[in-house]
Amino acid sequence: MILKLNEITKYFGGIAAVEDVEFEVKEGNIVALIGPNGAGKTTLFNIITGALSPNQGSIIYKGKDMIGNKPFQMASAGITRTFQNLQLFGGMTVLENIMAGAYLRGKKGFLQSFYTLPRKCSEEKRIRTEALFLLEEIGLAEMAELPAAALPFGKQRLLEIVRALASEPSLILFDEPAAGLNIVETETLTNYLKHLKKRTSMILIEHDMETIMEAADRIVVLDFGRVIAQGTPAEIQVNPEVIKAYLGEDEQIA
Amino acid sequence: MGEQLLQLLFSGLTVGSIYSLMGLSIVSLFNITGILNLAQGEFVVIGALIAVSLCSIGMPMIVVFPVSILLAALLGGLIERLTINRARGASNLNMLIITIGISISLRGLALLIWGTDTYSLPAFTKGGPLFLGGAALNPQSIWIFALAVVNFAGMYLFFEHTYWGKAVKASVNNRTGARLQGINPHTISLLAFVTAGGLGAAAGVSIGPITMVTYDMGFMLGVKGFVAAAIGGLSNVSGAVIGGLFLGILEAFSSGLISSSLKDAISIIILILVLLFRPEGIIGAKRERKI
Amino acid sequence: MKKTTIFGIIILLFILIVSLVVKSNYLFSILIIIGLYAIIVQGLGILMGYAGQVSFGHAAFYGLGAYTAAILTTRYHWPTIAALLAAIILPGTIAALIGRQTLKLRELYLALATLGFGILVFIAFNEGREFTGGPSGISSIPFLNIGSFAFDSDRKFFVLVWAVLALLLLGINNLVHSRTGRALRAIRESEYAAENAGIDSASLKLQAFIFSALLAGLAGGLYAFYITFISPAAFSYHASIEFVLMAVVGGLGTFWGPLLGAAVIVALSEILREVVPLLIPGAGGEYQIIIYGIILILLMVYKPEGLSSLGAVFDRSPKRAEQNTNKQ
Amino acid sequence: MKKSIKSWKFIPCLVLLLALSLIVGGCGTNSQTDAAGKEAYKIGAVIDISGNSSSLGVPERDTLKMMEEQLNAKGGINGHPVELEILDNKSTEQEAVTAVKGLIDKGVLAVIGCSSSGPSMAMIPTVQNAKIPMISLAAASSIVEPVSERQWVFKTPQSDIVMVNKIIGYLQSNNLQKVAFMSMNNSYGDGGKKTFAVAAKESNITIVAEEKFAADDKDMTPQLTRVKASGSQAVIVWAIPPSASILTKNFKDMGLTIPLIHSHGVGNQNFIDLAQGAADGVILPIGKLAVADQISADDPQKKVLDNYITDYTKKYNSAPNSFGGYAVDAFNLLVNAIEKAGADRTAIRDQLEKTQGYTGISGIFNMSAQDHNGLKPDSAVMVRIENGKWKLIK
Repeated sequence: MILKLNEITKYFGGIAAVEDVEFEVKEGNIVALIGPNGAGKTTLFNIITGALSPNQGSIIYKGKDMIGNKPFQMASAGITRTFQNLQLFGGMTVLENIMAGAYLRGKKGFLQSFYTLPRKCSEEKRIRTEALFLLEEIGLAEMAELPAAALPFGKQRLLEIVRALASEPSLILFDEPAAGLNIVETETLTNYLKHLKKRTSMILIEHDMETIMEAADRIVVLDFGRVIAQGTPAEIQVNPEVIKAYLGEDEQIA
Repeated sequence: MGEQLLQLLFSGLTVGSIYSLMGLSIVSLFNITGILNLAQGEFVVIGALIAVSLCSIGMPMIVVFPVSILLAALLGGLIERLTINRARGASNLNMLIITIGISISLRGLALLIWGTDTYSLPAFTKGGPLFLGGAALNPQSIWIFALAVVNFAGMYLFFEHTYWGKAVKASVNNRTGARLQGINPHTISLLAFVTAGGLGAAAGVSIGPITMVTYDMGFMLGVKGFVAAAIGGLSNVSGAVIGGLFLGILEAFSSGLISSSLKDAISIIILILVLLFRPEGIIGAKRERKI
Repeated sequence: MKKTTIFGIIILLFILIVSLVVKSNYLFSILIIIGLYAIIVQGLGILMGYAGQVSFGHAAFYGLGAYTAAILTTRYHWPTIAALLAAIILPGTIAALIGRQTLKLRELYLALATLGFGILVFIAFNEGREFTGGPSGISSIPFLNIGSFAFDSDRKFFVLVWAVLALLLLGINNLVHSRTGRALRAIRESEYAAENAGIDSASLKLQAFIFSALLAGLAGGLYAFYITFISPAAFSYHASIEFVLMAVVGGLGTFWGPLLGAAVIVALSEILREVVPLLIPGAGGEYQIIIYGIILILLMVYKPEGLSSLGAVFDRSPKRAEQNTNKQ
Repeated sequence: MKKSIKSWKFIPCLVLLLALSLIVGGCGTNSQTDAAGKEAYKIGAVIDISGNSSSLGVPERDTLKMMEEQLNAKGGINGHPVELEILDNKSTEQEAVTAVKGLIDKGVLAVIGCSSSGPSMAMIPTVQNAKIPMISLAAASSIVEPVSERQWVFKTPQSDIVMVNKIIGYLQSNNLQKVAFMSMNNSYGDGGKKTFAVAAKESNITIVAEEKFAADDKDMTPQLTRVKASGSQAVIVWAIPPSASILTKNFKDMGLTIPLIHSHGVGNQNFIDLAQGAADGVILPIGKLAVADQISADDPQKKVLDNYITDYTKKYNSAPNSFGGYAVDAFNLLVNAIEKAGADRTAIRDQLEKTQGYTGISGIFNMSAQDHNGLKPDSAVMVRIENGKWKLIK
């Protein structure tokens, strides 16, 4: 088990955005977090990555309680994320985005950076090679020198995913990675996520049911900040409460 | 001792009203356009210098006052069209630098037309100082204070109690939304600068009799105005007035009771403390910062 | 051949040729001033262009450097080179002390706070009579010397300042393209995303702030050893604003921006001084100021990304400025 | 790394720097000769035309231009026309240094300037090194002292001590022993304060209150409130307008009745106009220029003063002030020295040092190897302002 949430609760102005949320992520698993808009999914992501601190509860990651850590400390512990509204480093090149994402893979500080020629630096070479490898894997290698902002939207989504991967985290939080992608792109993404299971555990917020059913090992359903169900895709698919609360009467799972 | 304190209070209120006037203009422009105008002090100077010229050709003060306001307002509008309007969508920093450019150019213009001499303006009402409780009070101080109050009341009513005022304030954060409400941000920006020019001149003409007018005094006035505005919370009209008065009184009392050489240091330290610990201003309610 | 090598050769050639060919002390002094300002603006450029933090108080660090060098040599008779070292370290230390709190502020609030800091230090220069000589300043500062070699002519000082500048350019080029440089740019682009990549943005911003203060202190120390007289007037907030202008005019986040900005602003005022009277007979400083202001406005209106973008027609990272303004 | 440095980008940069060097370098080479073929004598001036001290610099520039025209109309120096180049230092030290280096490159024989103390001090190392005579128009005595380190530097305004002694004399003759001293927080006020403190101690005058204000302060009531409470018998103020005028108005408004003594910094009509009547009763030491109409006809300076006033008023339509007077003296001292020495900087310096009995606007100059100012206390007079006019205190 890599991550365990206990009784996570967060209030905004007296209203609970998430309440008593508990679930676990097993190593190498993809856990999908689903629920209607405003169910508290992104808030939960913000809590897990340290951007928000919960009013109560604990985040046990690799056996340690992580409450009170800032996002960069969470990242160095091995938890990274992507964003629903893309947060690429738009003015930097695609390659630089990945290399910046691999920040934790290097050690050189401010002063050392100042007096070392980057091309004489083995660390720099290694990070560059690794970054190029990651880009190649997802088919962005020939765009390495383009500014990230110049990529088409779908590629930007991919780039952000690769950037999160570059630090070699043990847990990645994906916030609606398939939003805005076309059918072909979504399929590529789904396959890629499955492929990533060898390297890392994942939590996935997604509305695209096809992706979820295909990729997720477990599903956690949130509604009004509470976990109303969790289980395997097959279990969730037939859970009456979920169908009632989330999927609605008229929507069918394909 | 009581007389001395009263005297310091009068001095503080006089200077404080001047700072409030500066702070008010800065805050109103900031509220409307989101631009921190570093050239506001120059508007004041140009307005006052126009009045100096008008007075010198024999116009009575009652005519000089509105005419200078009108001319300075026109200048404000012209500047907006020539600079700010052409730089739509520039970043905050770039806008700030454009206003620095405006301030430099206006200072040069003032130097060119009026030279380096210091001028004074006639007081609105004749007669010597009033003595209240043994402390002297210059009648012009009362005028300045009154102008600050009128300005404040006008802005407060506009921003807080009219539909347009609220809409305009909201349009800073949301340009599209503003357009939907039928507000054209470019027109608003023009009007804001016209107002800033006019307010500047009004301030200039009324403070002139006390502060005198030199082509290069604008920047310092502007800086004091910022400090006043920042102490008051930067986007808050009542904050600017209170910030200005607070700053003026603080300066008067610290130079009158502690040391005249530490006066500026004390007010800057207060500024920094406010920025660090109460960025919403000394009176503002705690809330999330947007900027 | 690697670009860095070419760059090194070009700049060395430039220093060599200028120092051999130029005879005019005036030209040297202009180049020295450009060099000193470029050193400050390099640091400010890292802070503003990469870490995305504005400072309207860098004249304070510049002044602290100058006063440290002046006081240690004239009052305590330190060797000049040791005093120069202290002139770098002291502003850096002060930046470290005030930085963490100050850098929590954003944009306009940060601008006001740094402006306030600058004014405070300026007041200290004026009031610390015992040490600083008050408004009358400190005179008879010795020339910088290393052993028996003194930098006592404009030519020697030019070589020194530009050699320092060249090393800095090289170092900053390293920095910008290193792990740290990428992290700094990442913070500017999206602080939140940078944090999620494990970048400690508060600490890096602080380091950039300290770095820029070190460079301003270095320039200040060199200035004191060059002019050999200092008074508070040179370190007022006007100077701070001028430095920000140089950084922005040159182009933020670009390699040549700081040098270009410093050169253009200094050269502009010198050229206007020579040219304006030719265009408008009898014209004095008045026109210079107006023209200077207008050029500044035009530049910001039509070239908001700075002058170095003029040379970057073929640059493969276009739309940088657009990106920045579109970000929320 | 392959696109880290775009070395071609250095080219515009380099071009710009070289263009700059050509522009500024090129300006230094032209040298005019007049019809008679005698080469022009070049003199440089670095003046605070814009910036903080512009109110000093502008009348100085105007005066220098007028002097140059007059001299050349009379045929120059020994038939050589004089070419005076005036540069603006924007009241900054750094610009003063670059400007003076530019002038030296252009081969000037001597330099006049600057208007204020800071920029003057900043120029000193450069002129000392280049061995160029310099005549400063700023008052601080540290500009010419110690002379051993300032062989090439002279100045025309009276040193603070001249004025301070006048004031001390006035205080003593009126039996005023407890005084308050107020000064502007800049090098002018600072210089006055230091000099007065020393002189007052020697004359057993106690300073019971010491107050400062910034040049751009808008209200000095708080400082005056402290002065009022201090029980001083007179107030001495070391400042220039507009702050000096504001202070005077505040003083009057507060109903203070003790003598108000200003420095020569307010020695122009502007001060009186700005104070709008409040200046009446103010006492100050001043050069004779302001009261030229009142000094006796047999005063040796009378004619010089009258001439300058007439010429300046005719050309610029306003009365000259003492700052312009400093420029007159600097220009004339230099012309006299060049007349004797020719185009030789060392000889010019020697001649300047030997100046004896030159009757100028600020007084009669007698320089020596120990004194590069050369003015005695009799170069100033005490005046009282009455009905908006200077009135000589006999």
